[in-house]
Amino acid sequence: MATDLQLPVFTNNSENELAGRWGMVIDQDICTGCQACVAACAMENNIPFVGEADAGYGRTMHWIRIERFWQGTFPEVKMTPYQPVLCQQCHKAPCEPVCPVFASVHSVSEDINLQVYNRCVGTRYCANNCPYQVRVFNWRDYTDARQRPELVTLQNQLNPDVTVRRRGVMEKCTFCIQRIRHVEDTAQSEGRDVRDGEVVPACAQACPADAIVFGRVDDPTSKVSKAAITSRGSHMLEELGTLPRVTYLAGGSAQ
Amino acid sequence: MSQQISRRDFLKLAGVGAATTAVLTGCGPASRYVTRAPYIKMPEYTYNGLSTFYATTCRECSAGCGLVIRTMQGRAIKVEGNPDHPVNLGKTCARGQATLHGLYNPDRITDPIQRVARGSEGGTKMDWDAAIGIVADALSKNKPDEIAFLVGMAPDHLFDLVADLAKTIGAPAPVRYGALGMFEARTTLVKAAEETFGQTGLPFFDIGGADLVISFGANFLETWLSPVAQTREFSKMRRGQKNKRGYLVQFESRMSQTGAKADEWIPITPGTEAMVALAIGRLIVEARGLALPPAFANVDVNGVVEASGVTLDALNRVAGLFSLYDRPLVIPGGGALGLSNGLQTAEAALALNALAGNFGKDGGVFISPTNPLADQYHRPASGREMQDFIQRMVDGKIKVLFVHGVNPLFELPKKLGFGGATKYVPQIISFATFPDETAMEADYVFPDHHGLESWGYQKIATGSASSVLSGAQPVIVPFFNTKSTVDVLLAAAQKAGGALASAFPFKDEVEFMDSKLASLLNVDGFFSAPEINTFAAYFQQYGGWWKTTDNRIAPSSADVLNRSFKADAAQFDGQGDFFFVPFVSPILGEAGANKPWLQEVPDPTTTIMWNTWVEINPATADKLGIEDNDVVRVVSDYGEVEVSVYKYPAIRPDTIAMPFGQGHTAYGQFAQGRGANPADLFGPSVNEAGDLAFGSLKVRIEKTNKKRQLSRLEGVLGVYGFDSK
Amino acid sequence: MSSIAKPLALPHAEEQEDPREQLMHDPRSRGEMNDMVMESMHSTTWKYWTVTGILAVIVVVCLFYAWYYLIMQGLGVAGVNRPVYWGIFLVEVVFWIGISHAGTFISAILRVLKVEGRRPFTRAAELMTTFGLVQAGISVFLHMGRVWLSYWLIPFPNERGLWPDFHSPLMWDFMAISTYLLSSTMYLFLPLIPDMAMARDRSTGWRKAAYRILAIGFRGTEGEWKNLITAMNIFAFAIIPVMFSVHTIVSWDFAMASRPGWSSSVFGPYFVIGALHSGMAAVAIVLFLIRSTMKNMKYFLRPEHFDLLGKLMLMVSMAWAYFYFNDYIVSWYGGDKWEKIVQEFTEKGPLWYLWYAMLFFNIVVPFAVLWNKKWRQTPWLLAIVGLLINAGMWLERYIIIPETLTINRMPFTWRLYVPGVEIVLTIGNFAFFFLLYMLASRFLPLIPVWEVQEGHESHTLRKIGKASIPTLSDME
Amino acid sequence: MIKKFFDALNQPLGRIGVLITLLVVFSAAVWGIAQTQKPPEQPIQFPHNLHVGVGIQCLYCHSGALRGASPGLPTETKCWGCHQQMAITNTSPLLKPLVQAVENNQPINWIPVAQVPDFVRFVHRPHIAAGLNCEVCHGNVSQMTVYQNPQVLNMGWCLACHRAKTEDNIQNNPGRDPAITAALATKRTKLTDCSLCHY
Amino acid sequence: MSDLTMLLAVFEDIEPASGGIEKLRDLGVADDQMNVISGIPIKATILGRRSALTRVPAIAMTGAVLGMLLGLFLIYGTPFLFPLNVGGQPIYPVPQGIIITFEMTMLGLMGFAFIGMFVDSGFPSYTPKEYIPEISDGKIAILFRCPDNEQKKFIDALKKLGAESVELAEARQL
Repeated sequence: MATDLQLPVFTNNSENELAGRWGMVIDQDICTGCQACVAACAMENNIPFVGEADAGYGRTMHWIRIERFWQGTFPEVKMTPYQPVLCQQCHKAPCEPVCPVFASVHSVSEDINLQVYNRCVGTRYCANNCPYQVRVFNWRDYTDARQRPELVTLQNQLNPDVTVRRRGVMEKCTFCIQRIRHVEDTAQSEGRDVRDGEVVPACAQACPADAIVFGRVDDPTSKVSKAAITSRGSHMLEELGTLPRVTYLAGGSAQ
Repeated sequence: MSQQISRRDFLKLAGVGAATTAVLTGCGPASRYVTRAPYIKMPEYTYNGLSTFYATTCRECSAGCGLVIRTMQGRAIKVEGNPDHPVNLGKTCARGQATLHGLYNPDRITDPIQRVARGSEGGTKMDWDAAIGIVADALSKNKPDEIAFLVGMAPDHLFDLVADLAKTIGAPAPVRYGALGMFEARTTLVKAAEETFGQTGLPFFDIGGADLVISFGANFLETWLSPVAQTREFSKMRRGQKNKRGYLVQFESRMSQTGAKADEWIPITPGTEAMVALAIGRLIVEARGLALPPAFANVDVNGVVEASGVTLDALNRVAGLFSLYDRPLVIPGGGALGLSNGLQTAEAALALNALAGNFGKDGGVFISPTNPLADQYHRPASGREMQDFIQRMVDGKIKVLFVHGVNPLFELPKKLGFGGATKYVPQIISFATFPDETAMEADYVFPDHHGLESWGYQKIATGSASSVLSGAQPVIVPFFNTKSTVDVLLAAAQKAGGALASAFPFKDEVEFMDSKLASLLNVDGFFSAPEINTFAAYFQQYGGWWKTTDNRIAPSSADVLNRSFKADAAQFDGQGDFFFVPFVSPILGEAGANKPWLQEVPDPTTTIMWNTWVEINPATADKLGIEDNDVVRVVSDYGEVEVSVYKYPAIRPDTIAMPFGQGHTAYGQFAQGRGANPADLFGPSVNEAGDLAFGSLKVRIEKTNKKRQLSRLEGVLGVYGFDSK
Repeated sequence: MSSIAKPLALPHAEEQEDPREQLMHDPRSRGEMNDMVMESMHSTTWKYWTVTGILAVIVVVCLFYAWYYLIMQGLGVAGVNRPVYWGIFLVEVVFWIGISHAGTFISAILRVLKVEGRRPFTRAAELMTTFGLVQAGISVFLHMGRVWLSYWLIPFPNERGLWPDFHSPLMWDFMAISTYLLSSTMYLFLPLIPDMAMARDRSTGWRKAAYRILAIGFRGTEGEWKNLITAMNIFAFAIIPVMFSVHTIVSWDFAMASRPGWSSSVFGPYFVIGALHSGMAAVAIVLFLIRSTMKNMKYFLRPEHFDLLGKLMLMVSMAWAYFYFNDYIVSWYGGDKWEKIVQEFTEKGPLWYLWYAMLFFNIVVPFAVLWNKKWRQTPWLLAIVGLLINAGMWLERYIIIPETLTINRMPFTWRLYVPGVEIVLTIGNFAFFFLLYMLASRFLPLIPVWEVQEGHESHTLRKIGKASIPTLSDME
Repeated sequence: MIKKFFDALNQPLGRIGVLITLLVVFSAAVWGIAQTQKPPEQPIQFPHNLHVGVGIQCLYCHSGALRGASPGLPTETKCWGCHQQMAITNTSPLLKPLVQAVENNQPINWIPVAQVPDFVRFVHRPHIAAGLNCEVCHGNVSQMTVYQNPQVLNMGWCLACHRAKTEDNIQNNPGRDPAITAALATKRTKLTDCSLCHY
Repeated sequence: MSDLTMLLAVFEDIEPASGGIEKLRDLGVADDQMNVISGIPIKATILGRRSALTRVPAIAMTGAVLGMLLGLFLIYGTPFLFPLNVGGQPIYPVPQGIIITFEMTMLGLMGFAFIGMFVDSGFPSYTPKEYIPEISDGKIAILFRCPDNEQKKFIDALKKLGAESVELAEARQL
């Protein structure tokens, strides 16, 4: 019975999975900046609204934001293509190792970047270290109905599959992991693999232009893998070597 | 972790709440104190942890997108698009997503109330029997022609009922109105179609089939007609074609969200769209070396260049695009139509389409499919019709006014005088769900359910190639003590008795709907059923009924080019220095201001949240000595508003722009007292089609020396440089 | 005609220096010194109590109440935002840890190097170390979003099976600062034991009871001295690398982040020098305050000590300038796009004046003043220079943290930081530091009398030729 | 004054006083923690032992466990299905709340006891699919009247099981088959992944 | 052997004290029967005594080793107990290991040096001891044992050498 005392052997084989599992392709050429993803994300993930003053002070809680810049001056002015920026789910995420309590960890099984809300102590180092600035912090008790009576009825809308965060907790896009888990569970109960296109995050689901494609990047036949293989594709701040899982297809007249 | 009293008391004693439990249990409660109040009476089938999905129709605008609402334990959790629905194919816009914040809005009217005095907060709560009695009295005790119905663009089953009701008692037909309809200038489009092809109906622009789209002010990606469908079609146009990338050219004076997506954004003097369109037509014809058709004969290209501010090169380039691309499409719309010469613009654009020969072809112009219930297209009332309506009020010809689904006090320009006219109406009954401005001015408010608590159907005006009747059903039991307006009217009809009672023998709303749906039995659609119960079940299950064929009508292009088109200079009211471009906030729309998450969704072009701004070209602002966030007074001949400045790089220096959607004086805590309403500046002038010429204004700007910070998502330092604050 | 000498100076120009101006050559008996120190501890005026009372009120309101408010409301009441996730709280952390370095530097490095001038003010400097670290610790906790869970940083077996993540620089920081706080407190205590015994022997009442406990039964036997001195020597040598490691690790909190303006390999030594810069300056301020407000201190703290401090400050200031230039020119010349933007922002952005103020306070002021021996020996002047240097160093940390954080690789998010409740809490922090110091000054002998006496024993004047030359004999 | 206090502490009585104070504080803390762990008062003192005793399956009332995350708590309709046929329903005072609920069409506000915190997603289905019986986690309900948690539902407890089930030992892999070892490793990666429960 | 008495000789200065020690040794007091109590540390050689043995360095080194082991456990042991991947970094990192091990070693070293000082000196102890408060005023006291009957001889000899007082040492509450 000596084997009973054998400690389980844990190996870190993430290095072998560079392709990743889940990925996203965002086509900036057809993204119309309509913000449907922003609203859908907020509704799906119980993201609180922060009010005018805080919103204007850089405390919005959006997990996805749409960036745009200007080029030139009138009349030759041009808006750069809308760029939805969300957590890039880096394979080598700079946000992860800096957390002192493992609140920001890598999910080896899904190869995405996790934020474990209840473990977070609020040092905000991860947010500092995120080159994409996609982490948002609960600056106040935005979800506490005792402090915000207007929430009493609004909270009926909360998604029971997603934790409601309170003050002092960092959060970020999860690739709608609750949907991934749900689909995986359904597939498992039906004894089959997850089908391509079965997992749809809220943003991709809402996107009227279908600019967001989501799926398995380790499957070369998936829609997302095919979409990513184009000369228009690039990763944001690729030079940092973070191996992001979101591919942007350039906007404008680039082929 | 339970709801136990002793534990809660203990925590109170401990006095440090969350911290203590965290330490005691060793796990930090991220949310333990968010109480999800139990939904009191759950049907047996909702008691497990599984979600239930209901198909229904979005009511945030009249486009009628199909939704599937995820509910869990009797609460609506998430809005998802209905993938089968021909209008949106499973997609939604931000407003659709936020409809849940309307459903669970803390400011909803919870009970039928009788106002103590118009404009006062609150009122006496009533029970529904008394409320129905009042409606019945109003219907039966007034002379039929003194009863007026003012209803919104959705839902259509209510409109059908009200129309039938009015017909039965002999009252004037109900008036439909919505600010979106006004900004879309639907009447103008319909009129232009009628005049150009001689066919009535709303033109349909097949963006998805085109490979070149030239838009004259049409903000088709934002709020115009059926934005979700058009965005989908745009995406198809841009990237959906093999080996070809669709090209979009936008003529407008202020870069809209649609303009931002354009490959070429060409700033143009407001009011010169018609002549530019005709000039392009002429250049195309000349380039092709054809005989000049009468349509383009009257235009003087050099004059156009001078008036419009568009260079001849640019005109030639755009004209050249017509031969580069196979399926060009020209869309007139939005702000370009809301000018005194709007009808001319629409017609000139249609003439260009005729020149491109795309009528009834893929990527061309159609007439939208007629709706499955096969009655005529109920467009919103034009500005002129609303003026007539208000005149009737002022003349005392209306003794009782029923208002549903529209907020005329906010959505109609102040200058039209609806606010002043209400005092000539002895009885106003509002069916508003939210305490909007009109509901505040009503004598009675008999709140209707929220759209997600209601039955109903919506006839899809445009956006789908096939004819669609979109179905709505309640996804949760009503959250408050509200009652469906259809039910109220039906019950009132019964109570009123007589002809009214016998004309509407329906037990409830569903029975009434079934009577309407009965005409679809055995009609060829994507489903059919021999009897109404099965049909209605499918109807609710799939979220509507639609045909599987292309029901768009090809307009005849026969004589279009042989007609002569005018392109007059637009008339502008006022002596100000600036053209004024009002546009509907793409996020808030006409009625989104009370939804906190919509308030916090940034505007696509300026990234501003929670407020109203005025866009001024930076060069102009510098000349005037105006900085970002300075409050300026925008003054027209008809009114003035105070609003913060946003230095917007993509607007003509002689133009300023303001979004519509905020500036509520009521409408709940999230909307009230926030921002300004550009409609306060509008005058009464209308275009040839009768639509309000809301853009025909010249305004001036006065400094106020006040500052009010605008909340922006963008970091000003990074987007506009270190000098900006 | 050639001269055989340069013109001669005025007579007695060099003789004016009386050796008795030096503490070590102005010995008094141990008993006398003991009485002086005891008297300084015992004398409290109404002014003292007023200041202490005001400080206590400030601490209660600005630190404890404001902290309670911060915890209940969340960090939204502070000025932090995206992208400036770290604000003044961390400025405070770095600042106070910097302050704390002076004590160790003076008592450990100067002890190891046998710099005799250190003797009278090692205690005062060590107290600064401990109290500074207390403030730094408080600031860390202020900074945390969920401070009530901060115990999760402590590695202990728990039912979750989770340990802290030692990959994180914050964890290194936690380990290093705890090590430093513990060891510097012990190092404060060790040389205090004989003085506690001294105080025990000359007090009554509650003081006697307290001193008796703190003196842990020390008599001064050979074995006790041997153990004490051995332990102190071990500490003196061991705490130096710990001290360097602490501030280096603090700098790594920034340097490890792949952020423009932070990711710099010179940050470690640069921060250590910066810490000494502010620490020395703070010692000057504290010594000035002690000397001018407490009884009998003019005997122990003399211009020569300020002179020594002044020299150290000048040296450290030059070293700081060297390291800053090092950091600056590498990013200036290197040409990384983002680094350049950060530099442009600090120099020409909306807060350009902070950068110039920093350079002026940290380099120009000490250079201008501290070259002059007369000025160095003027305590109030040195205190003012110290104050300016501290302001400069505080600004330096402000520029490194909230200002640099404004700039990142996503220009869409660039946003300025406007402090909120941090200002109140900073006031509370400073007040708490001074309150602790005020209380300690009446409870702990601020002068290590036995060390001074030890110095007296080893110093003599030796007549060489015509002059009496101060001479030091190594008795240790 | 302060000295007196210290002196008093040195007396035997003083030391006993200190001891008593510490004891009181400590037991108050223990009592407080115990209060948080007490099972709540249910609207109906539902005797699990009786119902299990007559052979009703857990999944009859908590059927959600088979399909989804939450097993659910039965509504009064389900109770009524059987109870309306029983004479005791109208006579027993214990069943009065049920009768009232049915008559007034009011729900029974059960208070869930076996609950994990909000930040933990626990899904019953895979656990049942993995062949775990209800009593493995919920204890022998046939011995309980009102349900009580047999153990503290904390992370270590969950994790211990997840690890044990995927441990590569003789029980799990009797033939020491490398393929099974690899499968267990993959499964373990998933079962010890933070994202399994926390999102 | 007759009973031994404990005497305390107090000197003003180091010189006479060292003379006193020499005298005592001459009078037959063994080195381990005397102790010098002083207000400042005085090198053993100055007093002509052998240096006291100290175990502090040994204890400190033990602490350093223990600290290092703790550090190694923290950095390499805890991830073994629950391996978690962060940012693609190794589960058992070397550079971080150096930092943690260093800090823990130093903590162990200093902590044990501190504790060792206590242990080796028998601190804290609050029992009465032979002591006079003048010692902290800079006086040097020699505590020694002498045969009961020769007390007088010792007192006189030391007084002659300049002792301020030579008295029976009496244990008193410090």
